[in-house]
Amino acid sequence: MAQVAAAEPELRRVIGDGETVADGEVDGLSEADLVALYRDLVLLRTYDERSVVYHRQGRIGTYAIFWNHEAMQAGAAFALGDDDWIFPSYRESAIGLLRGMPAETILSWWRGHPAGWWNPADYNVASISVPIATHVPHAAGLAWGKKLRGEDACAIAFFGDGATSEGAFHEGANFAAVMRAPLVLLCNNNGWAISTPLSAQTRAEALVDKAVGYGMPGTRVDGADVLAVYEATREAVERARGGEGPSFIEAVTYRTAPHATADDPRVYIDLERVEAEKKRECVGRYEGYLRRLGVLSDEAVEEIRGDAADVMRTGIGAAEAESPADIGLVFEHAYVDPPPSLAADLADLRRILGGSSG
Amino acid sequence: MAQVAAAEPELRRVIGDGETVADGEVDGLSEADLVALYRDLVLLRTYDERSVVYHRQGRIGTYAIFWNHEAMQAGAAFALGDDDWIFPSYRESAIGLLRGMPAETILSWWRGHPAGWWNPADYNVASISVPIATHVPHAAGLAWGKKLRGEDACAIAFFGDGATSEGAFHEGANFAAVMRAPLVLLCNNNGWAISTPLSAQTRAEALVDKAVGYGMPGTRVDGADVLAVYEATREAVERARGGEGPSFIEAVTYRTAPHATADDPRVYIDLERVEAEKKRECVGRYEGYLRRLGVLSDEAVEEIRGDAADVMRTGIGAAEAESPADIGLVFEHAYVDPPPSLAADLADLRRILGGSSG
Amino acid sequence: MAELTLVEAINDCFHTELERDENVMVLGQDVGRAGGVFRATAGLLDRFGADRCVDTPLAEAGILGSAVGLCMAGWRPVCEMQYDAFSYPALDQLITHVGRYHWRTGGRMTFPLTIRMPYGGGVRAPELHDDSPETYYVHTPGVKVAIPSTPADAKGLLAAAIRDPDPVVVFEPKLHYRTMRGDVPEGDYVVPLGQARIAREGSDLTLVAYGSMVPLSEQAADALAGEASVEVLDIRTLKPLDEEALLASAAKTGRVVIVQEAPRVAGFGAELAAILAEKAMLDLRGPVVRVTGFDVPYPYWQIEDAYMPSVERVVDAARRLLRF
Amino acid sequence: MAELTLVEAINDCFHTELERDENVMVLGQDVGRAGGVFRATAGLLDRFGADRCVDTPLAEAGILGSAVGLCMAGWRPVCEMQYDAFSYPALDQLITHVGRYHWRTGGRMTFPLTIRMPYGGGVRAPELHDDSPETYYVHTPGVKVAIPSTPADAKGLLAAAIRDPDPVVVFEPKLHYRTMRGDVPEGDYVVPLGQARIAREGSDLTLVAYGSMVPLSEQAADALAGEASVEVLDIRTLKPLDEEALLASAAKTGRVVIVQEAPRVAGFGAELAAILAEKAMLDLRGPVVRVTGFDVPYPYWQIEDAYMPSVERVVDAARRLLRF
Ligand SMILES: Cc1ncc(C[n+]2csc(CCOP(=O)(O)OP(=O)(O)O)c2C)c(N)n1
Ligand SMILES: Cc1ncc(C[n+]2csc(CCOP(=O)(O)OP(=O)(O)O)c2C)c(N)n1
Ligand SMILES: [Mg+2]
Ligand SMILES: [Mg+2]
Repeated sequence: MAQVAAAEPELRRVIGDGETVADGEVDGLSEADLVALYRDLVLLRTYDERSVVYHRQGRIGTYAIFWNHEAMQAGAAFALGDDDWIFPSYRESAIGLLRGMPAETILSWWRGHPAGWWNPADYNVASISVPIATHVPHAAGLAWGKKLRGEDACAIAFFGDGATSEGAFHEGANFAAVMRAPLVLLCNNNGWAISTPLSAQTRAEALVDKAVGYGMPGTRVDGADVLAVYEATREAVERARGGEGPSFIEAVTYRTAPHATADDPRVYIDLERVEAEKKRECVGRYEGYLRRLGVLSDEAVEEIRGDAADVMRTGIGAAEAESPADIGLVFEHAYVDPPPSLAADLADLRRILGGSSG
Repeated sequence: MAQVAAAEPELRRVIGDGETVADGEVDGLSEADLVALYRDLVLLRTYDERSVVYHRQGRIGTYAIFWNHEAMQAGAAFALGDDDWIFPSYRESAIGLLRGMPAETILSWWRGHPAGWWNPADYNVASISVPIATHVPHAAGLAWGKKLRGEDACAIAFFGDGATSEGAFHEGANFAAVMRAPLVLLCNNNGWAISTPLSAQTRAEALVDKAVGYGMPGTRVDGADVLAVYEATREAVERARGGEGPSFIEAVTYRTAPHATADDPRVYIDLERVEAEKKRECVGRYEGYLRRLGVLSDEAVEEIRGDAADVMRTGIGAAEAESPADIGLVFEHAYVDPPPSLAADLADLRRILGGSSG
Repeated sequence: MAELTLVEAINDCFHTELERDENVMVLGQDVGRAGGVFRATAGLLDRFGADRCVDTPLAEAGILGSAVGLCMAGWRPVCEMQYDAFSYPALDQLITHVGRYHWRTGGRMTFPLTIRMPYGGGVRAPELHDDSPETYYVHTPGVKVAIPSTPADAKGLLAAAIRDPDPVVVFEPKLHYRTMRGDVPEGDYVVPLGQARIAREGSDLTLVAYGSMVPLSEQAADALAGEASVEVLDIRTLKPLDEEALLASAAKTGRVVIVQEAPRVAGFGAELAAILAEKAMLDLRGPVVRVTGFDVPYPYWQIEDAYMPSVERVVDAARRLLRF
Repeated sequence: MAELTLVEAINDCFHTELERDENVMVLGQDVGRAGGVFRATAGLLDRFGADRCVDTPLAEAGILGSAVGLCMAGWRPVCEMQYDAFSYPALDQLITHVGRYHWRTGGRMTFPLTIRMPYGGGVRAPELHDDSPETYYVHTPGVKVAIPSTPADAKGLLAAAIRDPDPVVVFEPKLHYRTMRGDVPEGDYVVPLGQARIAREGSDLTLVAYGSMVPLSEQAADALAGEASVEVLDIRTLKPLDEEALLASAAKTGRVVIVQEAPRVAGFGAELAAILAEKAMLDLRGPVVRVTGFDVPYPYWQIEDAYMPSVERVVDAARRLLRF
């Protein structure tokens, strides 16, 4: 039987290693753009590192670490216009920062406070999807719906390697293809779904091989190379806007951190590989690239880091200053127009908590 | 972006057209085998044609016609051993005939009579799957389970072109691949899911393109060419038994009949195409092939058709002779060890139907 | 007024609602070219175009999931599930997203989508074409549920569902799609959610029902005519529930039989009984009795009549209660 | 006897059952290498090998669907759903196949599979880690449902589920996985399905509960100590239900408060109330009261305590009933 050839086994890369592999470049990016992209990376990195600390300090709850995933998030987001929609999973919880969302909002989400609620339309960033892959059909529907309205916007959905095993991924991808929805499917292949390695998730040689089954183009990029991700996303966005439908991007990286703060990967992961990957981590790689290009000074780095640290300081301060959520919120927003029983339940609860029992 | 090349756009064929295209052959098949295969085809064809008549006569209920699908059913089944399991959809309702299941059983199924129940282990034929694609994970699980036990058996799952859009297909196919389950995925691509054409089902150039995404080989055959289907299945079965895991076969045919007896395709189908396809229908094509080979006489044809007619006469007679099902069956078999409330409910129902009201 | 079958009334509703609001669109399997396997969406493709009446791939979670996204793009999608039991692949989207997304945005974004499907048995069909799955839906926070029992309500409740700002699920009694005819107001017509209907007035006993159990209950009321004055209360919307109407009827008659086609355990009839047990205790002159489908898979159609609540079973329950 | 936490008791059960019957196998996300995210399956991969403790792809319908096939090949698969709300993608397999396949073979083939999952709230987790989905399961014909409330029952009911010839779903109160310790019999230990447990004897009022609502009800009983003698009935198996125990306790005390964490509408508490309304009318000295989660999405964790049934709410309901 014929085995269909796998797509692009090679990873697309732009950033070199400063030694044997030469740096490439992406046309159309000004020096200011390049620095702005660095700023995004640093903001995400800072968010992530501070969050782990905040978690240890008991200031936020369980947190899904995204260290070494910043390049795919920032690179992809940079290729979008403000009208384009982002559908994050929990792994991209802080991507709203790149759209002007206050850190407080995201920190509140992880603090289990309703101040973590936002209106997706305010930032064109959908709510964080906790159940794996279930947001892929949403992104397909939004992109399709925008197209039906004659709007120019497209959408991007982020999901993991494990997510590709879910029926929801499959149905969403196929819907997008059939409707020629302007959608970018960005698969964060970090090699692990909690403790499950990619080899126990699929027998495909590469996840990008799934694209052909949906009749959409696929590309495989180094997910720790922010410029490669940017470029691939830009191409996919151009296709989408051109009416050619969705594309699949497999961004390959490696999960160097625990799945989340509650996880202990030592029982399943190869720690040597983790150490090696940490050395190739995405923010440092881009910083090296910019320095080799000569567009990033020590002062600029310091300023950018300082700004990011400020964002986080302000964010956690604001999150902690939120007044405790009123229990009335338990009953609000379940419906626009709620069944009358909810108001009765709330009144009853207030009576009991007020101490006037029975 | 790189578009992955589609697999085998050509359909594999063995049977010629008696004129410009020469007949091929499949090695390893004796003359007796070839005639036995013909017998299977005629049995299925007779079942189908008689069922439509029985339906019009009000002797069976709604019925899913499989005219021109016989080649893929008989061809694939012929490549299996008796220990191998078949997972049919409603479109392969009568495939049990090829495993010695009485026509009465299947007719009873369509008559809504519990005599249509069978023990899958008696024939290694699973129950008919009514909900689309949901049996694909069952087939994957059975095949995997047999392998875990060190048994040699493999499984085949039949499903339609529409079924490939369902999450259940995706999850089942991926499971089979990951577990290296000895499974053959046989996609009956008849071009339609009720009124929905393939072009509204997928943007893939061919359904077989999905195989690569699961890391399994795929092949595309003419589904009305019983020998091509047989050969492709035999190869897939060999792979499965050899421990190499599942394969995907796209068998391409065309639905020349209504979806089911309740359907009126005139509102959506291209009737000229239907007429053209009817001329190329699978049983006649194979009969022509055998006649050109000189292994099928008029007498043999007559005898085979007569035998099949007998099977159906006996079957409908037996189905109609079934005594009406006792209402006790409503409560039986829901559980091996039922909650006590079921017996109480039955007693109550008998009391009421017995007329001793209140 | 026009005399229409139940499914014609649904079709009429669609024509009215798609005309009325250009954001309403219909999607599902075979809803376009074929006009729906029951022809509920007939004529929409021709009249409103392929953008607003969409034949989708065969993927229920894809249908409902993309409808969530369509809402985010400003549409009011109406999703058809081809049959009751084929809606189950979409339950995950229903429970994790459809019922929660508005909440998840702190009430800032609305998801005015409708899910509708033919439901129920008695139609001599192969397995999985006969389920009454309303419990799965009504137990799910954030969604509303309506079940009409007449052609006029089929139109009016569907219109209410389409116009409602919240997700609403409408179950349509397929048994009566073509066999029940009735007067249906033309044009704009809405039956507000949350209002039960007294299908028949009575004073001795109340039969509480919805969907296809309403005409059955009316037959049972007829059968009891000489013995008792039987009220039939058509619940119409399971959520929001018209609890007042339920309690008022219970207070009036003091005797309640609940008729439900779905399996008994934790069916919606249990909720109705529980409300009565909590709030009508002093009004009741006897136990709250449920006549329901049984806790078994819906049977093969030759014996389905034994599964379905029947006039005999309802009458039996009513008589026993009257003599209590 | 060993003193174990609730999750240790489950792990102990697995070791015993996999040792006892070589057809038992475990499958799910992260059950192997990691031993489960709560470590319920710790040690099984090493001890019984990768064929009998399988890390699956991330696909719940694939897990449950392939378990159906595994049964057909003679296995007794035990499927882990990683969290309550992540079991929803498998509901379609549950309703269309797990609950019907035995029936569909005319009782000739058995499907002795087990589904287990951590359920319930109070653990300060992000959304969808807190659901109490038992209604979806218990309403489904053909499946049984058990919910333990103690370490010993967690072991014994899981063992019963694994050995049962029918599909059984076991919900494990994750809130008490590590916080509750108790004596657990070593080795072979089965708590038969269908037998409720009187967690505490009393004569004035019965609190009916299951899972994590049982210890809560015991606290409420403590709080009421000076005022009334409160019985706490632990339902243990929702299907088959020990109706006798329920009715007996209702007959004894005449007052029943049902405590349920899941949303109220058509929750299992409604079924319990409906049974009482039908069969215990003459025994009851007051309404049947339900204290439940609310009909809203499970809230963000900073306000989750207001959602969960609390000692205050149970005490309030009990007091009102006692004064009725
Ligand atoms: C439907 C569903 N099933 C299970 C889970 C539990 N879970 C949370 S994260 C995770 C692994 C996801 O892996 P992957 O898709 O590779 O994304 P990553 O976490 O690596 O970014 C699992 C199983 C879930 N959130 N949703
Ligand atoms: C889950 C589910 N959704 C919808 C249906 C209703 N339905 C029955 S057959 C059919 C079309 C199936 O098309 P395809 O998979 O191509 O198989 P074919 O009928 O052509 O053999 C549909 C939508 C179903 N049976 N199951
Ligand atoms: Mg991953
Ligand atoms: Mg087809």
